[in-house]
Parts: sequence; structure tokens; C-alpha cells
Amino acid sequence: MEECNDNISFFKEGLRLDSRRPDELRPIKIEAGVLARADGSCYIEMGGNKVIAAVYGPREVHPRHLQEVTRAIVRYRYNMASFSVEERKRPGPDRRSHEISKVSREALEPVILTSYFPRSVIDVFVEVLQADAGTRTAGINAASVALADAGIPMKSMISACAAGKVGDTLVLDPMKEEDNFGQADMPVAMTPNGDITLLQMDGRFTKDEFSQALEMAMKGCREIYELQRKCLIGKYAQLETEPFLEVQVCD
Amino acid sequence: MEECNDNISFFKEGLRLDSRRPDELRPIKIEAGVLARADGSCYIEMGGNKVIAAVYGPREVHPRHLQEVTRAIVRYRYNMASFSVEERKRPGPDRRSHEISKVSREALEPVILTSYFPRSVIDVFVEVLQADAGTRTAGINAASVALADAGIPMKSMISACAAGKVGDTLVLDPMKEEDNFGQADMPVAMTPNGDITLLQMDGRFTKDEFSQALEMAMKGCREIYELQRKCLIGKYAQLETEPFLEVQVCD
Amino acid sequence: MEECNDNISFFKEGLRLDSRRPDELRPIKIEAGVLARADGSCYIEMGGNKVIAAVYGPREVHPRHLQEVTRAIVRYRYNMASFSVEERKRPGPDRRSHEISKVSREALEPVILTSYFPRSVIDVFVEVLQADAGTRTAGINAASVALADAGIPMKSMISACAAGKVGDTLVLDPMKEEDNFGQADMPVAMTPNGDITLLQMDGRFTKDEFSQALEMAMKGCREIYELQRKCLIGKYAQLETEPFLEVQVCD
Amino acid sequence: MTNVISEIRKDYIYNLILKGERADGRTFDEYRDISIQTNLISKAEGSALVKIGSSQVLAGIKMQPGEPYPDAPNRGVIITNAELVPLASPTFEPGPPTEVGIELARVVDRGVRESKAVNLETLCLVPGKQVWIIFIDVHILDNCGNILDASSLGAIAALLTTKVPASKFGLGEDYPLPVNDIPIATTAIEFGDVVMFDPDVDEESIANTRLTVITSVNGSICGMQKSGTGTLRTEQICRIVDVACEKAKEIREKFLEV
Amino acid sequence: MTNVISEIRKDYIYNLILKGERADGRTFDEYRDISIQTNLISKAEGSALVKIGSSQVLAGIKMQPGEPYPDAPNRGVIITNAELVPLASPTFEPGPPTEVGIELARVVDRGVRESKAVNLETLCLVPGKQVWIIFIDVHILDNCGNILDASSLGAIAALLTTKVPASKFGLGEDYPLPVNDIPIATTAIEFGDVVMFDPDVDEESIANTRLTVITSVNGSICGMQKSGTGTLRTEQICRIVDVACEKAKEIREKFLEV
Amino acid sequence: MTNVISEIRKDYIYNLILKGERADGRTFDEYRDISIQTNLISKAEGSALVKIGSSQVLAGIKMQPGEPYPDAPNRGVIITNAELVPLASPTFEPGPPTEVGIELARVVDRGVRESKAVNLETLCLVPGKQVWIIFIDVHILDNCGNILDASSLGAIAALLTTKVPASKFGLGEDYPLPVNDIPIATTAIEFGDVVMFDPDVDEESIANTRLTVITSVNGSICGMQKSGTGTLRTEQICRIVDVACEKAKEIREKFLEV
Repeated sequence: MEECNDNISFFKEGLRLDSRRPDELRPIKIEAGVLARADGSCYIEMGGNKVIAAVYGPREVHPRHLQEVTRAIVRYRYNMASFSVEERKRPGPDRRSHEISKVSREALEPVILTSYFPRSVIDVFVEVLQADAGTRTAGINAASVALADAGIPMKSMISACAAGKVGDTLVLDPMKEEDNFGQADMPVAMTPNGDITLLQMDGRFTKDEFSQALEMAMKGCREIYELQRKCLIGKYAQLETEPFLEVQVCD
Repeated sequence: MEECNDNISFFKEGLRLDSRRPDELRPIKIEAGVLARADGSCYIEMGGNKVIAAVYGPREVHPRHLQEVTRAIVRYRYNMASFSVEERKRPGPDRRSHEISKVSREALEPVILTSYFPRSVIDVFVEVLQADAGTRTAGINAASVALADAGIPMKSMISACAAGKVGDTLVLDPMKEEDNFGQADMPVAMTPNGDITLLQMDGRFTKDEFSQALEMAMKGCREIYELQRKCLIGKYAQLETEPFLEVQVCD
Repeated sequence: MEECNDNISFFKEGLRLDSRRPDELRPIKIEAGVLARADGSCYIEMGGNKVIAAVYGPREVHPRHLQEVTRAIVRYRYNMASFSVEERKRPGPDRRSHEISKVSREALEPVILTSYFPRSVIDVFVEVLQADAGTRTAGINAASVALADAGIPMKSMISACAAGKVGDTLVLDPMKEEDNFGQADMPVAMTPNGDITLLQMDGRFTKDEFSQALEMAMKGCREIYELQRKCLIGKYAQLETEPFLEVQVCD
Repeated sequence: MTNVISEIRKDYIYNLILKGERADGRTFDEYRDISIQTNLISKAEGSALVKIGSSQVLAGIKMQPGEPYPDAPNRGVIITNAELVPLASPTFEPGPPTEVGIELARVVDRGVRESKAVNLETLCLVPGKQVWIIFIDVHILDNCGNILDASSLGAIAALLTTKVPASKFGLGEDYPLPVNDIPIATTAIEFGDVVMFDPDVDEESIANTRLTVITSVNGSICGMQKSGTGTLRTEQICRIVDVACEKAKEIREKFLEV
Repeated sequence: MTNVISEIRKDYIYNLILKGERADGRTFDEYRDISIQTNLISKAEGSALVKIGSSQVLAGIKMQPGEPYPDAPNRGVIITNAELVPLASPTFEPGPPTEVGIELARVVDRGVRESKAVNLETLCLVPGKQVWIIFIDVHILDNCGNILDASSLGAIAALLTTKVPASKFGLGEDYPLPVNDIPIATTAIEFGDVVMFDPDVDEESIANTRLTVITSVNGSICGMQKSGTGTLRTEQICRIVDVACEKAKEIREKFLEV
Repeated sequence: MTNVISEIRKDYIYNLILKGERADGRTFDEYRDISIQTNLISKAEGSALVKIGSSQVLAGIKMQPGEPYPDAPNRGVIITNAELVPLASPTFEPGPPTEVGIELARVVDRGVRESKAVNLETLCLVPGKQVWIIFIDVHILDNCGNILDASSLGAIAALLTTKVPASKFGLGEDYPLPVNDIPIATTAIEFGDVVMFDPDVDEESIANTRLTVITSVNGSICGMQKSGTGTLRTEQICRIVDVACEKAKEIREKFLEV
């Protein structure tokens, strides 16, 4: 939370600057299987965010000493294109992207059946092509679909979304202005049945606000889950007669 | 090609600023076997360039995973001494030297009989001690002699030389001023029988100019080849009764 | 020796700025076994220096290719905390700390019985928490005690101490002001029986001054040895009935 | 932060937990002894050695004038760094900060920043040109578990004793850095249905999931971080938040002693 | 850029070539479908997504005022970078640019620079002090072969849509970046006596030698780069140059559609 | 600096030593032939190629105006760097400087600095703002042992031929860099009771301990460095210092020839 500027009005007649209700997500577009080389991939737009995810694996681990005897390791690399932000970003990972890579991996790993693939690696690569607040949650949403697209066995999907506070009001899925000048931001990821796999917060919440914000974020995740599901059904419905998604993607 | 300054006169009575004809090489000095530790070595002066090359190998590959089962790998490291240029260069490789290392390796690899030495490496190290335009071609010429000096079996020598354009005239082996203020530069490397193993160009050539420049560069390469040959004969004539160079260096 | 400022008076009535005699050490405090995780550890204060050393090992070597078949390798990492000096130091090793790590390792390695532990590594980590001239010798003193505390078999202890020259007078164990504005500094490390294992010098000594300074530094080392000894006896006397230190630490 | 402990020890700890016990006899909500010593490092503008049980962390503050960020021209700068030096644990290796060290530093930083413990506006020297830069450097000395809470405590304790070194830079007299809040990080781990605070290094090694909650003086939450490859249910999260608020109050009282 | 394809597939491709055919039915001189979409990235000053067959490359332009090079005090600066991110190919690895990525970026840079597509003199703001810096960042998204031609196309297409962000820096109104040329890179590979344009990733993997020719609007050559460990004969080079000039003309017409 | 030589060769050298001999017939105090060629590199402000036996080292000096260190605002800056490039030895590897290379550069630097061979006060251009920076770059070309003495010789020989490039920076006419001393490094190795000067690469590989003594014109000692994992007794040290002073005088006479 960089700054809380009281002169900014975040609401007009109860609606946000982009005409959303406080508990409304930005428009979302999800497309699976957008890359030819990757084993699985997904392109997502969440408001102004444009993010692409690719999955490679299970495949051999290099260097060898990273191998785990009983399970696949999961690697997650969150990366921003230099031109994805207002001020050009130097290429390569910085401290922020290292942290996001870690918590995003930990958001997905709980549902990946890594024990099926001992000694191997499942690589998840997320490239942010345009950033507009919420790139980590957009990346996790895309990565989850890309994992399914790659046929990686999972206990369930993971859906992610943030809740925030601006002008003392809780809002779902903050955009850039709300993130920059807001009072709190809390990205959350979860399984369809409500197990939390990502939880970060900065800013200021009372305990009550926290509970409400968590509930709001979880509601957002549920809505996103339906879109992820539709995207995968849309892609595989024609291909498969068995209810693929029921078995493999939802638990 | 940094800039084309029309006010500069590159010729005086048909000769260049250093009194060369347009198709004339700068003075060249080649000496083989100048280093005690290396398996093969060569010192070359081409005009103001002073370059030294060393060859180590065939030897064991570290790290192991770089090994090739059916052939030797070739590594080439082009490096400039900090004091070799007008403005002190920071030690260590930069993007330019990485590119030069790659194309130089690819200029030599076609003639090295790598299949003789599976799982091993042939290391070529080139140090630019003084730079005056044309260091990559000087390096390749020295490296080629150093490979022969190290007894590495080769199908043939490689000779290298650039052609350029200054004041709308094609010139062989441009020196620093011609390179900085010229209109085009094209380094070429080739075998004695005319197979091109290096070809780079920047600046502006019409198709006709390109053909003529290529022919001019190839003529330069042939002249350099004679000097490389003489250098090696000079060194080995006393040592060997068999016509070593005929067999091993020329194909 | 940064600068020799003749206007500075280093002595007042024969005593130094901190009231020491020329051949007097600064107050020293040594405590062994201060860390729970390390196999051996030691905290030392020498004047304003606060230094902590930890020893891990003998343990497995990673990466493997560093293994020695006939002996343990010894690694030594000297590191300064960012806040240990006047101007904040950037985290991580610089050229100075690399050199200190090398000479400190070479100061200790002569007495470590590395042949007892082939293919393994003994790691010595030294963290400078506060610096006040003489951190390398403080680090070696602490490391030596930490090695004993870790039960690493040694031929003897190592004790270290510097002699310097300020205002044309030889002084033992120079503090920061004497180091910054003095004429010479010479850190020395040695075994209790006078074998020198560290010797560095910068500044200016005549040959006579050198001999006297070496003698002075060795006297300092002997005093420090007694303190190291007492520290270890203090720690182990209760624990062990055999005269542990007599056997293992002194030769 | 994973540690190699033998399978046998893991089983032992796990079985204890099933019985509602911990190896060192604590209750699940109980912290180990906490001690805070300040101003040990005279070369630093502020410093604090924090011990939680056998874990030891030394935090040091350095300040110097420097350029503000272009997007906050009138505000001081805080740079937080954590060194997980190999002295502190057999699993720490020399080299640039790992993911674990970066996360730790960023969570510590978040606590200081989001609690607004330091009013950055007061650190402006020449608007748009020169501001105070505060370097918070956390040096981990002995990792016996829960170094995040210790580091967070160390950072704020060191800030509380910091003297702004104005005279050194010809900027007037030194003065104590004004600090407006005392953010406290409290960390719990989870396995099965059990939630356990202030894990030691063995407990950390068997837990899948960790949740850190940072609270400020007025009881509000100013930072959270889940880490690890497990999941948390909302009731677990809420319980951790509740206990964290209580614990933070207790720990904050430590500062009255300092 | 080497790719692991099975020996069987290699043989298949090689045998096709002997029959004068390619796996996807193209002639040897034929390019795959090319598409160019511009201005997809609103945060960039200019951008273009280029597809050649299944290969996808996204180029973005950022501009900001900065210092000129000392030896060219009155000229803008172009900095070209290519990211061969591991998302794009199983053979790309995370980390600093490899030799292959550096070469690609430098050849793209050479095309823009040597064609004088951007007049650097017009990018001077305060002579000797401040000039516009143009960052050309090429992000490879899907490497199905010939990403060099795609990257080169992406760079010039993005430049053609670039708005100089003068207002953002208080330097007047934004205006379109003047672009004077459209350099086109065309790449061919060689094996045996065969020369084949726009190789896909399998074809690349069996070729020893590659030659890229960059031509400008007036038909002149402004850049060349041979790569790979094979050799080329002069007749082959001249034939590649001839076809490259033709192909470049066809591709340049794409820009009229954009 | 360790070198893989066969056990047989090691034994051979060791047995020779027991007989009081060296493989190349020298006495224990004898140096190999030393040659110094200066001004080979016209792009450098000063340069020297030093050969000691087959060891070859090229030192180059570059100078440029730059900022002084804050704690020495009126003094020039010397930056010494050594490149142990893989061309020079089968045991040198590409990459950033190793411990061995760093130590070598720092000992060479110490000789120049502590002898006060260059009066840094005379290198101040604008007090507190601008001073001359002297870069001493030592490029090892052929490591046949004792490259430290060769590097130290190269550095001072190059400095002695350095022209301050004032005109290039609009700072008046070029002039020779004033040099006030000729520090000479002399290195001996030890094994058993034997002390041997100017070791070749085989001798280095069997010695445990090395001592370098740097002396200045007036006979005083201005630098020392013990390296290696052995020990030295005070009598050995004193003997090395005595011989070093003599040898340095002989070597210094070389400079009259240059």
C-alpha cells in the first residue's frame, strides 16, 4: 500500500471508478492451449492484466541433485515482460518476483498429485505481458488451467483473487488505482471447496474487516472457478466423451 | 557502422589514409608456438591489432553434462584486455564478445575433425591485446594457426578478413577510422577452397556491391592463408621431413 | 595504510590514545559454544571488534567434484555484517573479504588433521558484527576456539594478532585510529610453539623494525593463546576428567 | 528452511502432537522465552539482538542521505535485507539471498512499512532530491526455528533505539528516530487439525503450512503471509488471527522492559 | 536453438527434402503464414505480436529520456533485448541471456540500426545531456522455428506504432515516432545442396548452417549473419540473397495491411 | 595456482631438492632470466611485457578523470586488477576472479600503494570532485610459475612509462606520470628446511608455503604476504627477507636498462 490519498474519491454513486460494484470482478477472458510447444498453456485477461502461463512436464530434472525420490518437484517462475509496466522493468527476476514465484508455487502445489511422478519436475512458467494490479492471482488462475491443459493430475483446480480496502470500503479484485492508493490488499487462492492455498495481506484491516474481506475474496474465487471450468469444458467437450473435468479437475 | 561523415576524405590520390590500395591488406605478422603452457598458440599482428590465441585439448570436459558422446565439443572465448581499446573496457565478457565467440567458434568448427575425440573438449582462447578494427578476423586467423600448432586434426586452415565500404568505395581489411566512419563492414572466414564459414555484414550494400565485396574479402583470405601456411612451414620444416602441412592443414 | 598524518599525536606520556602501553593488547573476551546449531562456535571481543565464528563438519562435500580423496577440505568464509562498519557495507563478499578468507584458511589449515576425514569438508564461518581494526586476527582466534569446540582434531591452537607502527613507534594490536593513520600494519598468526601460519604486511618497516614487530606480534599471540586455553578449559573442565586440552589442543 | 531431521525424530514429534504435547513441554499457543538486547553495535544507528529460545537474530540499522524514489519524492526510503548466513544453520549456504531469505526480508519489511511505524514524510531532507535512507539489515545468527518472528522483532527493536546520524552528514544534531507503532509478527504452523505457535526447527520441518500475522498497537492486522505447500481452512485462519492478536500484545509488553 | 527431435523424425524430414518436399507441404522458398497484430500492450509505447506459422513473438517498445553515449552526444540510443523465456520452448532455460539469445537480439538490433529506420538525430533533447532512449524488448512466446525473422518483424512493427511519450515527461505533446525504413530479415537454412527459407523447428534441428539477410526498402542489404557449424558456398549465398530480397518485398507489403 | 603434475615428476623435483639442485640447474636463490619490454600497447597510457623464464605477463595502464573516494577527496585513485585468463594455464578457468587472482591483484596493488610509488596527491584535478583514476590491469599470458613477481614488475614498469593523457580530456598537455619508487616483489617457497626463490610452476605445485616480500628503493619493506597451507619459522622468514632485499636491488637495476 504505497499511499492513502484521502482526496481521491474511489466511488461515485456506490460504484467504483470503472463502474464496478464493490464486490464485482473485472471482466475475465480465459483461453487454454494457446501455445504449440508447451505441454499445457493458458492465456488470461483480468481487467487490464494480460498474462500467459505454460506448463512443461512431468520431465527430467536438471540438475540431478534437485530430484526427489518420492515425488515430482514443482517449479514456478513468475516473470514480467519489460514493457508490461509503466516504467520499463529491467529483464530478469527481482526480489518481488522471487517472492511471488514462491507463494504461487505453494498455492498450486497442494493440489498437484506430485507422488505420481517421482524424480521428475513439473515446470510452470508465467509471463506477465501487461500488468494492472493482481498479476499474481491472474498468473495462478492461468497456471491452474495450464496444468489441467497439460494433463497433470490434480486434486482440484485453484482459483485466485484479491480483496482490498479503499476509502474504508472493502472491494473485490482491486485495479491499479485502488491498489496504489488503497488501504489494504489481500490476495487469496483456494480450492473449489474452500481450502486456502495462498494468503497474503498488507495494509490495515480490523479483525472484522479481515473476515469480511476473506469471504469476499473467496466469493471471487468461486466465480473465477466457474470460468476456468467453462474454459476447459469448452476446449475438451468435443474431444472427450467421459466427463473429464468431473473426474480430474474437480474433487 | 556508427556514422557516415561525408566531410571525411578516406582517399588521397587513390590511396587510403594509411597509403594502402583499396584492395590491400594491412601488414601482417604471424608467429606460432609463442606460449609454453598452451598445447598450441599463435600471436598475430594485423595492422594495429595485436592478438594472441591459445589452444588446450583435446581434454576432459568439465562439467560432465556438456560432454558429447560422438565428438569433441569446441569452445571459443574471445576476450579483450582492458587496456586494448581507447576507453578502458571493464574486464569480462559483454554481449559483443559473446556474439563474436559464437560466430568465431562456428567459423572454425566446420574444419575441426571433432569426431576423432568423443567426450572431450577443444578449448580455443583468444585475447585481444590491442584493438584496431578487425579483431574477430585476426582472432580467427590466430586460432586457426594455434589449432594446427596444437596438432588438432583439421580438414583445412581457416583464414579470415573483412571487406568494407568507405566513401562509396569498396576496401579490403578496414582499419579503425574506416570502420568507425564507413558505410559497411563485412567480416568473412573461409577454407582455402572457398567454403565460407563466417559471414556477417552491417551497413549498406547493393547486391552488386555485396558480390564484389565478398570476392574482395575472399581474395584477402587467400593471401592470409599463404602467410599462415608459411608461418607453420617455417616452424615445422626443420622438425618434420614429411610434408606435414600438405597432409594435415590443406585438403 | 591510508595516510600518515603527522599532526596526529598517537601517544600521551608514553601511552596510546586508549591508555595502552605500546606492547599491550586491547581487552579480550572469549566465549565458546555460543550457538546451538553449529558443531562448534566462539564469540570474541578484541577491543571494539565483535566477531562470531561457527564450525560445521566434518560433513559431506557439495558439490562432489570438490572432494579430496585423501583428506578433508577446509573452507573459510569471512563476512562482515552490513552494519558492522561506519559506512554501511553492501551484503556479500568483496575482494577484501575473499583475500581475508584465503589467508585465514591458510592460517588454520596447517594445524587441522584433515587426513582423518577424507572426502569431507570442515566449514568455518566467521561473521564480523562490529569492526574496529584487526577483524581478521579476531576471526582467526575465534575460529580456532570454534574448531576445538567442534571437536575437530588439531595439532595445536592458532593465535593471531597484529603489530603496527604509528608515529615511528611499534605498537601491538593497533586499533582503528592507529590502523587508519599509522605507518605499518602486520597481522600474524602462529602455533603455540612459534610456527607462523599467517603473515601479511603493508606500510613501511626497516628490516630491524620488521624483526621487532614480528617479535611483538608473537608475544601478543602467546598472550591470546593463554586466553583461548582458559576459555576452553573453563568450558570443558567440568565435563571431562581427562586433560582434554593438553592432549588435543596443545602439541 | 527445511531441515534434515531423522525420521525417528519426526515420528516422535508427530506422536507427541497427537497427544497434545510438544518436545519442550510448551502448550500449542506458548512462545519460548524471548529476550531483546539493544544497542550492542555502536557502529550502527540502532541495533537489537533478539533471542526466541535458542534462535538468535541480530538486527542493525544504518542511515544515510540519498535519493528518493521518483514516485515518492518527499518520502524517506526503507530497504530491508536479511542475511541467512551459513553460520546460522547447516542448511543455509553462502551466496545471494534464496527465495526463503527474500520472503523473510519482505515480510519483515511489510510489517514495518504497513504499520507506518516510521513516518517516511518526516525523513525528507530536500523535497525531490534528498531523503534519509534507512537500511534494516537482519543477520540471522542461530536458526532454531521461527526466525521470521525474531527478525521482525529485531527490526522494530532496532528502529526504536535508532539515532538519526544527522551530525555525521552536517545536517544538524542527532535525534532519536520517531517510531509510531510496534508491529509484531506471530507465526503458527499447522498439521492435521493442530495449530501451533512459535515452532522450533524440528516442528517447522514436519509442518506443511505456516501463517504469519502481523498486528499493530491498535489491534489491527497490517500484514499476513501464508507459506508452505499445505492448505488452511478459514476457521484455522481465524483462530490463528485471534491468538496472534493476543500474543502480539504480550510480546509488545517486552518493549516496555527494554 | 537445437531441439531434441527423434532420429526417426529427422530421417523423415531429411528424406522428404531429398524428394524436394517439406513436412507441411511448403516449397523450399515459401514462408508459413505471417500475421502481425499491433498495439496489444497499452503500457508500452508501441507493441506487436507477430506469428509466423505457430511461432509467436511479442515485441514492446518503451521510451524514456536519458543520457547519450559520450561518443554520440546528439543522438538517441537504441537498446535491444531479447528474452528467450522458458515458456517458449522446452530447450530455453531461465537465467541470463545465452549466446543464442544475445546473437538474436544483436541481429535484430543491427537491422533497425543499419537500415537507419529510426533517425537517431531527431531523438536528441538537450545536446550532450539528454536524449530519448528506445528500449526494444522482444519476448519470445512460442518457438516453432525462425524466431529471428519473427523478432525482427516484431521490432519494426512495434516501432511503426510507437508514440513518443513526451507528455509523460513534461516534454510537450506525444507524437508518432518517425520511422524511415522497414528492414526485413529473411532466414534460410542449408543442407546438402538444398536451401530452404523460414525453417520450422524440426528443420532447424537438422540444418548445420543458417544465413539471415536483412534488406531495406530500397532493395539494399543492411545486415547479414551466418550461424551454425556448417559452410556455405558463394553460389548458395548469392541465391539466398536473391530470394531474400524478393521475400522481403512480399513481407513488407504486410505492413500496408496493418 | 595448484597444477596437476605427475607424481613421478613431483618425486623427481623433490629428490633433486634433497641434493640441493633444481630441475633447470639454478641455485636456490637464483632467478630465471628476466626481460621487460615497455610501450608495446599504444592504446594504453603505459604498458610492459615482463618475462621471467617462460612466464609472461602483460601489464597495461589506463587513466581517466573520475570521482575521488569520499574519505580521500584530494587524492587520485588506483584500481588494480589481474586477469588470470584461461589462455595462460590449463588450470585457469573463465569467469570472475578467483581467490588466487584476487590475492595476486591485491598484493601487486599493495606494492604500488604502500611504496608510495605514485604520489596520489598530485593526481587531484578538482578537490573533492575530480581526480585521476589509474587502472592497473595485469593480463597473465603464460603461467610458468611466479606470476606474482612478474605481475608486480609489470605494474611498476608500465607505470614508469605512463603518460598522463591530459590532452585527451581537455586538461592541458600530456606529461609523464611522476613515479617515486620502484617496489620489487620477491617470492620464495619453502619445503622442509629449504627456501627457494622464483619457483617455476612445478616447484610451486609441491611447495606448501610461499612468502612474498616487497621492498622499496631505500631498502625498507613495504609489503609481505605469506600464502599456502604450510608454516614458516622466524629464521626462515628472516632469511627470505634478507635475500629478498638483495634480489630486489639486482632486479631494480633492470629498470636502468629499460
